Amino acid sequence: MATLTFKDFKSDQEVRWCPGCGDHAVLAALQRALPKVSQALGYDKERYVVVSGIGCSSRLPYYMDTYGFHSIHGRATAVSTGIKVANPWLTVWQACGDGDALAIGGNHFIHAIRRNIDINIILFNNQIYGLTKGQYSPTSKFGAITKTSPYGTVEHPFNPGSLVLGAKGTFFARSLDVELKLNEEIMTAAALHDGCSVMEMLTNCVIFNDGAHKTLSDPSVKADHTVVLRHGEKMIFGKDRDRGLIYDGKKIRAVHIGEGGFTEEDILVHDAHTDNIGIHMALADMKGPDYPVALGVIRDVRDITYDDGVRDQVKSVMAKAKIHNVDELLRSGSTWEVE
Amino acid sequence: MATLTFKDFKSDQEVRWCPGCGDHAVLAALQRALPKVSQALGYDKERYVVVSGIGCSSRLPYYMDTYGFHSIHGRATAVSTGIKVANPWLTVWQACGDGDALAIGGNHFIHAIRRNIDINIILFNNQIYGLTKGQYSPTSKFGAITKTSPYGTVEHPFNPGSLVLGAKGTFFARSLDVELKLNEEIMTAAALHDGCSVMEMLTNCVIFNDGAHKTLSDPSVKADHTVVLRHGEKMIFGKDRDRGLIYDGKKIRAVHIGEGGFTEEDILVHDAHTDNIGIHMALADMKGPDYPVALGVIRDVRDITYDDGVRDQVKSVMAKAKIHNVDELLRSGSTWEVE
Amino acid sequence: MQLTGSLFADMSAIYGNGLSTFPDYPAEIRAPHGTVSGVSGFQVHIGSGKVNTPGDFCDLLVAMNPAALKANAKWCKRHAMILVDEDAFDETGMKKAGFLTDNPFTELGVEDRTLIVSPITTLTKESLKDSGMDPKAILKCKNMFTLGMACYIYSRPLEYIYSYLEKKFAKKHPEVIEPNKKVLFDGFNYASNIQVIPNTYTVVPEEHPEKGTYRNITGNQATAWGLLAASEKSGLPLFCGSYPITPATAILEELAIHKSLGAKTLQAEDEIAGICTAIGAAYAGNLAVTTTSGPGLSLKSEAMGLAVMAELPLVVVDVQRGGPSTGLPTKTEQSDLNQALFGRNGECPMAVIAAHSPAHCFDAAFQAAKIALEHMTPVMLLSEGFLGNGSEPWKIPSMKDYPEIKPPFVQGILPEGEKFRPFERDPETLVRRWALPGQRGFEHRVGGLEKNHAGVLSTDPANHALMVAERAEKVARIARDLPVLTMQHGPASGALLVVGWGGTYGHILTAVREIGDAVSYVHFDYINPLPANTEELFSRFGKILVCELNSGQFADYLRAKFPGRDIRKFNKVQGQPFLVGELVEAIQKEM
Amino acid sequence: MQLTGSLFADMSAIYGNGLSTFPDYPAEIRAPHGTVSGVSGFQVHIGSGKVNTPGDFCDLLVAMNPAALKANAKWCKRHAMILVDEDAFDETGMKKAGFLTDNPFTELGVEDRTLIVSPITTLTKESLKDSGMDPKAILKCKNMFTLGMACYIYSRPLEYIYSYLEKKFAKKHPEVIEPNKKVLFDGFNYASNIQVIPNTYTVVPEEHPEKGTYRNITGNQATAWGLLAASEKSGLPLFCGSYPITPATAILEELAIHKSLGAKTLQAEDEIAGICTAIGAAYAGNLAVTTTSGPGLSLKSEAMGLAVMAELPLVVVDVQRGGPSTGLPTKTEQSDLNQALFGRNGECPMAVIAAHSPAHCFDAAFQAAKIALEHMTPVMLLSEGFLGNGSEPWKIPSMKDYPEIKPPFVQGILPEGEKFRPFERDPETLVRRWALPGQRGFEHRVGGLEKNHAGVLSTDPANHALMVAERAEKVARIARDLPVLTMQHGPASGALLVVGWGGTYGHILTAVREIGDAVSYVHFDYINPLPANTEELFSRFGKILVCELNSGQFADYLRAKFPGRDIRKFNKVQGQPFLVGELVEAIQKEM
Ligand SMILES: Cc1ncc(C[n+]2csc(CCOP(=O)(O)OP(=O)(O)O)c2C)c(N)n1
Ligand SMILES: Cc1ncc(C[n+]2csc(CCOP(=O)(O)OP(=O)(O)O)c2C)c(N)n1
Ligand code: SF4
Ligand code: SF4
Ligand SMILES: [Mg+2]
Ligand SMILES: [Mg+2]
Repeated sequence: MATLTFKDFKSDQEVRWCPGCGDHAVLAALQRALPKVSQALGYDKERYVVVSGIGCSSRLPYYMDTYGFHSIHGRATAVSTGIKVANPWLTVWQACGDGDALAIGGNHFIHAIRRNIDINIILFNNQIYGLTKGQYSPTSKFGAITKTSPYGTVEHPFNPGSLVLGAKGTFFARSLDVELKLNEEIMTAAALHDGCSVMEMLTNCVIFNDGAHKTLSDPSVKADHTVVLRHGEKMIFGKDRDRGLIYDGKKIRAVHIGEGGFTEEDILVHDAHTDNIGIHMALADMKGPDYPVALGVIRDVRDITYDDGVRDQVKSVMAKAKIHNVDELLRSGSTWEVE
Repeated sequence: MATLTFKDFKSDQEVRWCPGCGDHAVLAALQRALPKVSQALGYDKERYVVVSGIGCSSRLPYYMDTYGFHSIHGRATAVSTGIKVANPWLTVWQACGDGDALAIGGNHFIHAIRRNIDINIILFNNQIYGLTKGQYSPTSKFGAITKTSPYGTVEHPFNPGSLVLGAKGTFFARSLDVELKLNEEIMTAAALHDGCSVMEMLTNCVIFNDGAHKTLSDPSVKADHTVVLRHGEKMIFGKDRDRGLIYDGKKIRAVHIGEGGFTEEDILVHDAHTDNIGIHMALADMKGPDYPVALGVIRDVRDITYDDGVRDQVKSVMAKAKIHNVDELLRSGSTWEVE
Repeated sequence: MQLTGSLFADMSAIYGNGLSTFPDYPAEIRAPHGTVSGVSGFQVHIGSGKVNTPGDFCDLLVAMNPAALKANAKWCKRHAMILVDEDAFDETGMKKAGFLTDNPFTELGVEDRTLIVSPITTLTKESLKDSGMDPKAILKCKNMFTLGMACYIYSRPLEYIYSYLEKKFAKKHPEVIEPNKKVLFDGFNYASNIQVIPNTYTVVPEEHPEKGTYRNITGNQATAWGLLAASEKSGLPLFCGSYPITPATAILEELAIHKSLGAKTLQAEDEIAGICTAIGAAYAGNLAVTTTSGPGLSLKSEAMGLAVMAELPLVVVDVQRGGPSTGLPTKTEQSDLNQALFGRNGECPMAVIAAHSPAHCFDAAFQAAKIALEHMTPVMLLSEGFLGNGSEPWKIPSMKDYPEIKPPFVQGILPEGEKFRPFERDPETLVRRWALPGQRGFEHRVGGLEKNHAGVLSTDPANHALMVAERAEKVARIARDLPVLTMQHGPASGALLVVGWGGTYGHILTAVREIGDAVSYVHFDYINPLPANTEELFSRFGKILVCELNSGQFADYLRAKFPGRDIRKFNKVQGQPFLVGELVEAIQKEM
Repeated sequence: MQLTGSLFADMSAIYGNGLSTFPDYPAEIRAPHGTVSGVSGFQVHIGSGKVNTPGDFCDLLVAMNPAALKANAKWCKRHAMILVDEDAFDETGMKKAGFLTDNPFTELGVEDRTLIVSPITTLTKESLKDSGMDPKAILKCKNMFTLGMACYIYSRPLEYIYSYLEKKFAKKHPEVIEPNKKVLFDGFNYASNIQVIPNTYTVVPEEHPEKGTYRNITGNQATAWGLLAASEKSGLPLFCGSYPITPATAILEELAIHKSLGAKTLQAEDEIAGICTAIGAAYAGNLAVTTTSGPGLSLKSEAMGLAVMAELPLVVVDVQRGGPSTGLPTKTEQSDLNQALFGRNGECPMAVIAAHSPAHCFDAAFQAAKIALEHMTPVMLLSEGFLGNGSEPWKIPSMKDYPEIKPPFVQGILPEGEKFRPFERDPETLVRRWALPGQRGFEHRVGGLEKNHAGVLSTDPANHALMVAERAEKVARIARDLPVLTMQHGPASGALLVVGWGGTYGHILTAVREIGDAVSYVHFDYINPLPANTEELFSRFGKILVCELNSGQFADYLRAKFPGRDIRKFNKVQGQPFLVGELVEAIQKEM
């Protein structure tokens, strides 16, 4: 196996996202993560298939020098599923927008998660429909003023993390476009996870929803508004790393270390591998002003994957079967002779 | 307003479910609950619209002497949404199967929940496709042997409760077909809830999945396998009402009262109205052998409803508007005269 | 009744009769017993030679209750026998079926048929009273008693059923074998004992011209098996992504059984996921299939467009049922043809082929897969509820007589620095080459946006025009690989040509044979493209009468293709197959 | 450019010119600046009288960079002027656009046109150097400078633009008003100062025959407004359930603004939810609408069948774009006609009507709603990207001149004990009556399964045949309410009749006028049912030539309807409107 570099994953197609669009950074992180993944797992480049739906973010396959499928709006997850079940040896990455995955594609999304099919889904969440020029999406904030909501939306957004967990997700991570290093880390973890990995990337659409994630990305305040979770590490955050998350009997709470009698001892240690879905749900659900938003790998648990299940069942049935080819099939059951 | 009785809700159509099908009992509970709801809320019969998709359970509208829409497979929730938004004065009830609501209709289901549209969804969960004669559904148990899974399924089922909560549901209740009284209670609570109410009814398909919920419905064991939750009451269960649920720091646990130092004092009191989604998630997720399955109204919280939001926005825009009719509209903006 | 009917059919087939069956059942799982709408029927037509239809009218009607009698009495021939269970004709039964008088036979105008009114329930109970079975189980044996009577009437030996019962119950319920045999035997004897049965039939098996091994097969089973055969012949694993829907579900169910042949089935969350997983599987190199019926086909419209655009091989099976919308799910129709041909946005040509009998579903499915894989295109296979659920005896073919399937895989490796051009075409067939993910150096992207031959996005007007034309021409050139039309009946030219397609084959054939050589008949298995000699063949006739189970969709399609031809229509949209009689009449009207 | 173009258009309209515009933009939001595929264009055609097309070839091409020049040079007339920003023609710019030589004009073969090569960027910077604006903002004013130049060339006073700028920026950015005025003025003056501009045009406004108040309107806006008008005239609130999709989104966006007229818009989770919420809203008594483009229409197929079966009023708007599949989202085409007519399972007739110009979308939408509500049927309104995005001046009508819309509501109350029969029909129109939930005593159920007149489920063959026939006939009888076809051009009989439908109207009209009276032309706004006199009108001509932007779908439809007529095709599938020139040529070939 040749050693791959990020250049190997760059296609010859011009990148057509707007200058300043957050998608550029996510693409870069992916092109940097895949060589590492390849190294770790012994994958050649031709084993990668990048699938997408329709949307700005779904243009990603053109920019990756891999096998790619730019399918139709909302259906990437179903296409990915078919590819993976048809040939589990392939490693499938998927790019999709918040509209693509959670509006029109919502059903395939939750079912792929439920089945725990081993694909890696990057959800570009810019909280807007980019490609169609600025309508609200299922993640747009309540009251968002957009082209189709000139007086503000009157509907609650999904929290993709909650939805993933509600659908029995085995892997969920969250990050921001600008967090290049964290994103590489998350993508690598997703690749190593056997099952359906969902990576929510909060991206900035400079044209139609500029600054949607500003409080989380602005270097001057982001440390107070986000907590980066890593398995086995304490949930500490804040510019001065003096804040943390504790469990106060029934709920998670954000506290200042050293205040109100809380010491570093009390701060929770992140367990991404626990079965306890209640705590992952609570972490995924956190938002300001009372809580920091959780970034990093929030949940990463093992379970049987669908593609393995299908493959193993075919194998085991084949091993026991009495019918080995179509001629035998045609002659099985009741037949009679005409002489 | 005339006082309505259950007979008023019975149509003249022959009920065509198989003898012994659990759907009969759910229908009966609904026909008993609606007169009470009508009494409580002052609804006349003509305000009810019963909507369904396709499936055995979706035949329900024919058996109700109300306005009814037997739509297409999976789309009941979207049709209900349209009805409620078009005329919020109507009260919309919806019947759908586990396949109808969670397979083909999964997307509309989670979006209606997210939007918190004020409709009442009865989810008939027999963990099988009845009408098409016995294929597995998204709630069939892992390994279920059905017509399309002769060697057992290899996919995890949804827990409808978790999915509802993951989609930001404001009302979720669970019960069994045979629990007539509890079902009336739940349906009444759902009617009183302003927002999207999901009632999961575990029903028995005598033909294709007989006994799927036996451990929960069999009078000899059900008290040990289920806990009926009621807001403000302790979570006690068991044939001798000697078991209960406690919080052991991070998780819910089922204990015997009087054993291991646990007294009735320690038993949790159910709070259906708390915002804390973590605990509702944990309760909805409970299953044997370690836990009883939770029945009753698990979550019932208030939030803005979509239909109110739409109506109020239209009203407020109208109040402020400068354009009051189409003639004015046509003449708004830049125009010029030809003389 | 369904089981009893198919047992009788199987037995007749083994005995050497030609036969055709047609189960007709209500939409409810257990429709309310005893009501007319709840009647479940099973039609068996046997004959000495090949039988092409399940028959219009019957010689023997078995009605287990008044509702069954009411629903079916009109199908009895003048000299038919009607066999009923007297015990079921009590007050409740008569009322449920909506009879207004006491005498159902007079009320229905069939009092002059040969009526055999036997207390079948009582007799069955009597027969089994010492069997130790519980009363409910005993009641279920009524049908077996009746089958025994039918065996007597048609002079059928009971041995086949005996051995069937032994095989079926040997493992799980050996205790019921003897009682069932007994009740069957008692029914047979009872029929021979009572003097009311005037005549017994003997349908003597013809000397079959074709020797070989035979079996009964339903259309859905044959479809599944034909696809498995194509999987074997192409060396590509079968992938079927589907969502259950009547009357197509049995194909998915049948494939799910045959994991031993490497078939993977994915029961998707909906029809869109069904086809999209199949498209993914096609991209990854499997023989990809999705199966459905009308409403499901509607949902697949958009994704079929994707398959057309990505030029991937895919078989879409539509087992048509009564429409529109949910329509009449358990009834048969040919009304999805327009949708198959035109139901997609944009200029979106797909190959369309149709099966003409239950057993022919095997070859049609094989052909569909072969065309898809060799021409890199989605192919629609139209079946019908009538075919899918119906059955006929089939001489089992040998796989060595079937052709290999050779997809246009890329060969070798690309020269250094050269890029794979995924939409470059074979100059003869206009087919693109197929590179599977996992092959080094052939990385490329496909998708739903218009592209040029290099696979690069393009909105260039000339490129679009070219690609639209090439996609259409690629499908048109499939005709070069297809058999030409041959006459099914009658002279090669003349005043009137009858045209059919799909599952009406048997009925039309029977009808034109009845009429004789004054009329000719040709049947289309290939709808798009049409066989190469269609125009020439049409030109040899004065008038063309297209008979189909819709409002004239194929006729309109032909009119558009062959303007100037005198193309007429005979249509039926009742959720039911043609009757031979009505066809004869319609054809004669045009003569 | 889009803004500059529409400003110029508005100004010309107010000045009294006839005009037609056509924005043509790439699929990317901010396509890579400077590349040929990233060019965004805006075509404006002005004339003294009514202008019917945005024009094939141009008199003035404004190219702000080399790529824009490369993409559009071929559209320049022999004596055209080409205005370019010299500053953009540096090495980088030339390379990005893929020029191989130094001289773009020679390379493109347009060196003989009138070339105006001005350092627009530099001049703009210069003009605004004291404005206090930041450099980025200054650069954006380039277009305004160019507009100033264009105003000089076409002898346009600047006042209109001044007042536009004042209105637009008064509240939010009053500080930019003056700089913009300045740069516009400087551009105008610069053009008048340089001696290279040989001639200025004056397109004198014609004496408009029709007095009145005019406005510019795009097709999508007109569609939205036509629906609002129907809402007002029927007294039913408008409900629009849609999912965004290019080029239809603007209709949803426009309706969302007009909540003040009681319009409710629901941006659904997908197209299926869009139509299904609309069907629910229709059942509840709103004027229900769903808007989409090709791929979205595919997804709505199944639910359209439900609306047909439930016989509910519904308007489905399809703003067609280039297909198949995702195709060419920002380009125009007429290739969804087949899908509109046939893209549903079963026998599933829907009324189909088509708009023929941007302003006509208003009347077409109004008509669509009126037919839906009065005939209790879903109606498909076909628009096109070319119409939806294009604009034209429109004499503003008065709502009092529009007819009332009267849905067939049930009247009064039912006699005690009587049940409402939802599918009983008016004997004349075959339309069923409409009872809205909330009305006491009219409780009934609708749905997708076949029912009888009483609304009770039925699989009875005769009932199904009857209902299929009645649903078809109900739609056919809409023709009784429709205007008959009238000649757009030419004698009422003759050798050649040109036929068009939809957005090709302006181009075909211009072409036949160019040819003269030797050819006749008729245009179809109503596709299903066809106007009552279609057959008779066709019979007066020897040949019929159908011109359309697809592979011949309307022609095939007509061939099926009128067998024996000599119906020919002229087609273009390039994602672009016809050129008048190519139409003239094609028509003359048939003469
Ligand atoms: C069936 C269908 N419906 C609608 C569209 C139009 N469409 C394309 S992308 C898109 C949404 C884009 O938003 P998102 O998925 O969030 O991606 P982003 O552009 O923001 O990255 C829509 C509505 C389409 N192409 N196909
Ligand atoms: C578009 C479409 N796809 C598939 C079907 C076939 N179908 C009807 S009901 C059903 C599932 C029934 O299961 P469920 O929703 O659980 O209802 P149940 O019968 O168990 O009450 C299916 C697959 C259909 N009618 N329409
Ligand atoms: S429109 Fe928004 S999401 Fe799309 S490319 Fe531009 S910045 Fe990115
Ligand atoms: S098949 Fe099952 S779900 Fe359907 S009616 Fe019968 S018992 Fe009920
Ligand atoms: Mg987005
Ligand atoms: Mg079910």
